[in-house]
Amino acid sequence: MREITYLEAVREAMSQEMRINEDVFIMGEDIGVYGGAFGVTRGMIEEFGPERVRITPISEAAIAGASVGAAMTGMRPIMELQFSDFITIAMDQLVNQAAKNRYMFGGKGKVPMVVRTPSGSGTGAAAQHTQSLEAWVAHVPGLKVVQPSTAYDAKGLLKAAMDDDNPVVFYEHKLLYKASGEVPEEQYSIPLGVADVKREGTDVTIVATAIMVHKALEAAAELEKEGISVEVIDPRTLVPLDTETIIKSVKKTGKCIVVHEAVKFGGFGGEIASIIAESEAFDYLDAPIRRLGALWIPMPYHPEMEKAAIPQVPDIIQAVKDTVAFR
Amino acid sequence: MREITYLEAVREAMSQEMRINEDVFIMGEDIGVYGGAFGVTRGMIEEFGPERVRITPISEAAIAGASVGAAMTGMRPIMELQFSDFITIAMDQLVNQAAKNRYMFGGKGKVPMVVRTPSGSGTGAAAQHTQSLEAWVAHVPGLKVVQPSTAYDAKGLLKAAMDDDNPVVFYEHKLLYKASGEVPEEQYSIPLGVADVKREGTDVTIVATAIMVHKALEAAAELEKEGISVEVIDPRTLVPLDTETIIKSVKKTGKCIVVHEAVKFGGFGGEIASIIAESEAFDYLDAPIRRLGALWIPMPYHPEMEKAAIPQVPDIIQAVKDTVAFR
Amino acid sequence: MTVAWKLPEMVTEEKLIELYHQMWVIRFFDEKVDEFFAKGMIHGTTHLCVGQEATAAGVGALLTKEDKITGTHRGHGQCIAKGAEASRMMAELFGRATGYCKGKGGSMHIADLETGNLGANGIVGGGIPIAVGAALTSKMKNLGYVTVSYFGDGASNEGSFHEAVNMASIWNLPVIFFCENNQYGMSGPVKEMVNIENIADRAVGYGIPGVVVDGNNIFDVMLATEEAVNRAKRGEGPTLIEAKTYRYKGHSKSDGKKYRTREEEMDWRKNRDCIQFLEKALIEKGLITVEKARELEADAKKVIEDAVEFALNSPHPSMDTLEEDVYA
Amino acid sequence: MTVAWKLPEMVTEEKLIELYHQMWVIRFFDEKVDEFFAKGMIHGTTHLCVGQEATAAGVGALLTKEDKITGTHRGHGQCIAKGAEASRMMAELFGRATGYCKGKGGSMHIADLETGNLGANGIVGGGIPIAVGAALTSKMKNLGYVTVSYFGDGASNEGSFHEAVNMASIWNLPVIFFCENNQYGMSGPVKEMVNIENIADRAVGYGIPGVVVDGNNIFDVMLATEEAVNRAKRGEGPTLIEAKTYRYKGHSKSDGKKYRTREEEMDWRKNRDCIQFLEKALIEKGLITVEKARELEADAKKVIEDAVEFALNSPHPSMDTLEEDVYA
Ligand SMILES: Cc1ncc(C[n+]2csc(CCOP(=O)(O)OP(=O)(O)O)c2C)c(N)n1
Ligand SMILES: Cc1ncc(C[n+]2csc(CCOP(=O)(O)OP(=O)(O)O)c2C)c(N)n1
Ligand SMILES: [Mg+2]
Ligand SMILES: [Mg+2]
Repeated sequence: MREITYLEAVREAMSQEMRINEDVFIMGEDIGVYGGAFGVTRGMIEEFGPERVRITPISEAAIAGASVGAAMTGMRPIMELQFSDFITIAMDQLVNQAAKNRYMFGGKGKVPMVVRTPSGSGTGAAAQHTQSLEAWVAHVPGLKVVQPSTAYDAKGLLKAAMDDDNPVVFYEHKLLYKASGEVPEEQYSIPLGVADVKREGTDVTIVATAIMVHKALEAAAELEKEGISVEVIDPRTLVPLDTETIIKSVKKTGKCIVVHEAVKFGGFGGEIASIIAESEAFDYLDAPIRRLGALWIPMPYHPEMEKAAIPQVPDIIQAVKDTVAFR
Repeated sequence: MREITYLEAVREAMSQEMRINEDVFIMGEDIGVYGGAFGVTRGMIEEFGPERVRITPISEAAIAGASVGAAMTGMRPIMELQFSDFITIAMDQLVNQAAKNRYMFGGKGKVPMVVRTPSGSGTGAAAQHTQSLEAWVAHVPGLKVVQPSTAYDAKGLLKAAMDDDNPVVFYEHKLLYKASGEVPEEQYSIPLGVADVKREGTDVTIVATAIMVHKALEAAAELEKEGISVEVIDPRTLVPLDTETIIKSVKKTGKCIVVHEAVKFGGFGGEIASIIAESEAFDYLDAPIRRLGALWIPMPYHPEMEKAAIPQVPDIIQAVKDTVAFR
Repeated sequence: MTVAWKLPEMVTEEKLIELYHQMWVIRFFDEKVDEFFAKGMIHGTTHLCVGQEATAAGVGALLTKEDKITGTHRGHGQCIAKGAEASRMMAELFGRATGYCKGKGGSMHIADLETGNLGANGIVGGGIPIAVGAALTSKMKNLGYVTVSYFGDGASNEGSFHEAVNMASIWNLPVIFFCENNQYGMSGPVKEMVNIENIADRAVGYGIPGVVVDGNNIFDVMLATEEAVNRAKRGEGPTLIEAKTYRYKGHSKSDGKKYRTREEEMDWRKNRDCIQFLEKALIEKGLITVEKARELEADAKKVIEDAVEFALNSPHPSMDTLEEDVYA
Repeated sequence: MTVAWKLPEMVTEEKLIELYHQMWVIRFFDEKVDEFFAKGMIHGTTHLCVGQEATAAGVGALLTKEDKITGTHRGHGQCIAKGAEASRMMAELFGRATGYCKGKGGSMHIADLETGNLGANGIVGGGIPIAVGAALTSKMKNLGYVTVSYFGDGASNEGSFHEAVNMASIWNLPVIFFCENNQYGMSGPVKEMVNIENIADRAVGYGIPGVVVDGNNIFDVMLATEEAVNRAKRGEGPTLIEAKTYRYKGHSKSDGKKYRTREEEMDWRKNRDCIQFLEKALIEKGLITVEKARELEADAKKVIEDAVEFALNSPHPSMDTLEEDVYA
């Protein structure tokens, strides 16, 4: 199969959908000839024109709010939030409006919109441009939350997100944009709420999200050499969360490590770990569930510090070894 | 000792501090003759005048941002955010500015500000006025987060928050405003980061926050009749979190329940439960740690539904019984 | 107050009499709510528009069912004027299954998508960008409808107002930003919360027309709205209308109204009441008699009594529905 | 461009020559950064103000050390003009321990509280409310300083701008909202992102003066700033100044500049360059000779070379400091 990048997969998912569905359009800052801050929409304004690839003022609250209003009245907007850190400005529209509308109105109306937004560190962009704040939105009933880790998943999950009749926050990891993989040319959909076992194993389960999936896989490859068999699960969507697949794996391995790039304290890892520990997997647990996440600091600019702020492959390897060695 | 309400305790803490510290002032919507949406600041403008009890336009981003700027330049602002749900509008200033300033600047400057804000349901104010979003801010390095459950704690913790040189988000629970308790007349400070054992017990630990502390205590009283001894721990501050006290208790009881009013999924309870399970208390755990929190719904208006959306005393009792009966 | 006695094309004299009736319906609705609230029969919170009926009625008169509105927390009048039934609104306030939100939303969230009401809003300024989105749909799909976004004087200080109006302006969207300036944002006097004479002056910053009208004069409201609707439908973009009005009641429950004088309130109540104004105009013009006016008033009262009866006789929602309606 | 040759009281002819030198320092600083960035020696991202030097220098000339600024992502010039040392700035960009942020902040977060620089900002519009707060301190403590908030044309569409300016206006705060309108917000042409001729026109919505100046004419910038500073210090409140200017470079790294024409860029570079403009004025006035101009230019270059040397010779921060500085 042909290989394309994660970035191209995202673009292709949008473009293919826009070709067949007039209601889908995209709006955001600099998504026209500039192609968006990361080039995701490059070429789209040329194909779809400025009405459907709509450059906005620097007004995140209005972009989100206009998406809500457009979605409520029959369009299916995709909004590109230039950096996921700027969700701080769009938060009211996403949380108090998009997420709650339908319920508050007693089940009337729907808000089919996708918020596409790049997150994560590794670019040297410092504290205001590198956050992983998915835990916030994953705590809000009414929203769905997607975090693809591969080009294949990105395309299929974005299709599902665009098809969904609810507001979906779709996190793209900046460092994954250039990662390539096999991606079918035709449209396909990966249902929201279905985790993917990225690698099967028997000794330890690692639940990892976004870029940490790749680090976990690297760690697993290393650990295999030492005879430790690691299963790597990528939830792919935090809301809905495929707890079944995760719990099943932990019941099998009896050991679990949760890894995300977001700050560990208060991060979504706590939810995953707690769900496992609350489940029937509790009885199978041979060691505490360890969580790996970023340190309790804003993201530093210095490249070495930036790396040290978040879990790296050796940290994962160490955590697995500690867990395996437990008791 | 004299009894005053939680609301009066908050007001007294502010007023006493404002009498001795010229740098402290309060700003927010309707905090003047109106006394604030819940009457917390009633009488303060009369005592301190409109310069120091500063009525703002309905501009949450600017209120927060002006607080940041004032704090950076030598004042010690208290901002009253009329409902904690509106933090959605102030989020950028709190998270991307107040919390990160000092670190981004390499340890220069400080942002001594307090965000006082009422949270919680039970007032019939529906989905946009009843949230408990403390998990968001507790995930942000640079912020501190306080959730007092009693009048005594409210006064002492607010004093500590006002004395702190960092941005502190101080959650007041609406339904606790009228709760009274013994409160010393003089100023006193309760250090941030010290949990309080609200009731000692030996069979199960309940870690509960804000209004859930009271429900947990009620449940404990009930359970005592059935011979179950419950220890109730109120962390009082989520950041910093007194993990030591919590872990010590769970090591003693071997069983733990975490209760908060916030939506269970993605809530701060996951952090507490995970920290316990990651700690040396793991070996002492005789049953899975159960978390109780709100359902995965926006808060409904209907009074019965509103009650059913969050944990109530019988839910806590049931959870304790299930936990005690485990295996 | 003077009566121009010029009516928009869309508004016949008959329709005007209906509007008079509607204003009474709105007033009685909110007075009833006030009463039940005081009695503890309605819970939560509520914001009454008593005294402001001419803005909602005047705007509503110019809108068709296809047109949309986004409302405010003080939205009962806006809903009724857009075609909502008082009975289902009242049922909502009583938290009944027959309410517009099946008891899940309450006063601040009444929505009626079928009549183009995209929802009241508990967030000050929250509906303004949403209206821009609704207008965007109209433009992109060529649907020809306009969207009116109601908001208060206080809301005009929210960033959402600024961002939304600018966006609508550069995209020439068919939307009307309708500011109900009732002199106060909760307790904040507009005179102290902005440093300008008129909220409408803000239009300058967006390159759109800004119009000030007497919000208690329904003719003024209608004529300004008509012009804005026509402008929007011609594809010329948004208009900012500011209607000066006054709320008779407190901001919401338990408001001592210390931030204003009793004299000021009485002046508006006695000398500038919007219903009295229209009534006088109708009678002077010979469209109705005093008796007819009383009849219409009585009928409106009856509408609300029926609404109350409907509400009180409606079932509470089943607790089984608690976790429904989160996702589509 | 015409030279008024009127100088603010605070600015002597000597100072003007210093400003000319400073503008070169700013330009060389950013050109050096551009170079190192292209070579991969500086990482992260950076936003250069090449072409816009007169705004920072012109504003900075009117400020004392006690006065404060809040800057933008395009803030190197703003920092230098407020008194920051190029060496410690360069060190910051190289992530060194001697940098203004000890390597933790980088280009977008340079702050120097000692010289009144409350920090550049990576959030568009993020510094505007902060400036209001700093101005509030000045007023409440009677400190007499003014605060300047720099922001871009693009930033003027953020809600934070609106909320902050309104607040400053009603409280009569000593703050200057200084808009560097360089025609684009990233790729968004200001002409398409607002529907008005001048960002300064927005002042009408807040009841404060709005002034448009030629941002490449340092005299204009200084005179407008002087008036605004005086107004602020007299307690008369904020001013909105819009300086029309242009950035020669792309928005940040890897910008194909497809959103504008090469001709437009060349026109600004050739015919409206702010340094050339001042140079010509100084020479015409006989304050410096051409040779002196070259000398000053060369000296500025040297300042930057020294800064680079300082930076490159500076140690990296110890990894032990990683978790420091979160809390005071
Ligand atoms: C974002 C936000 N801030 C504050 C509030 C609390 N609040 C509700 S209504 C109101 C006053 C609104 O004033 P205005 O916009 O003039 O409308 P009015 O109530 O006068 O109709 C306030 C402060 C809110 N609901 N939302
Ligand atoms: C809130 C926010 N939105 C978007 C961005 C991304 N961004 C950085 S600079 C910029 C353009 C800013 O334009 P303007 O205010 O005119 O300043 P200029 O870059 O032209 O100096 C954008 C969109 C950001 N940093 N913050
Ligand atoms: Mg008002
Ligand atoms: Mg610009």
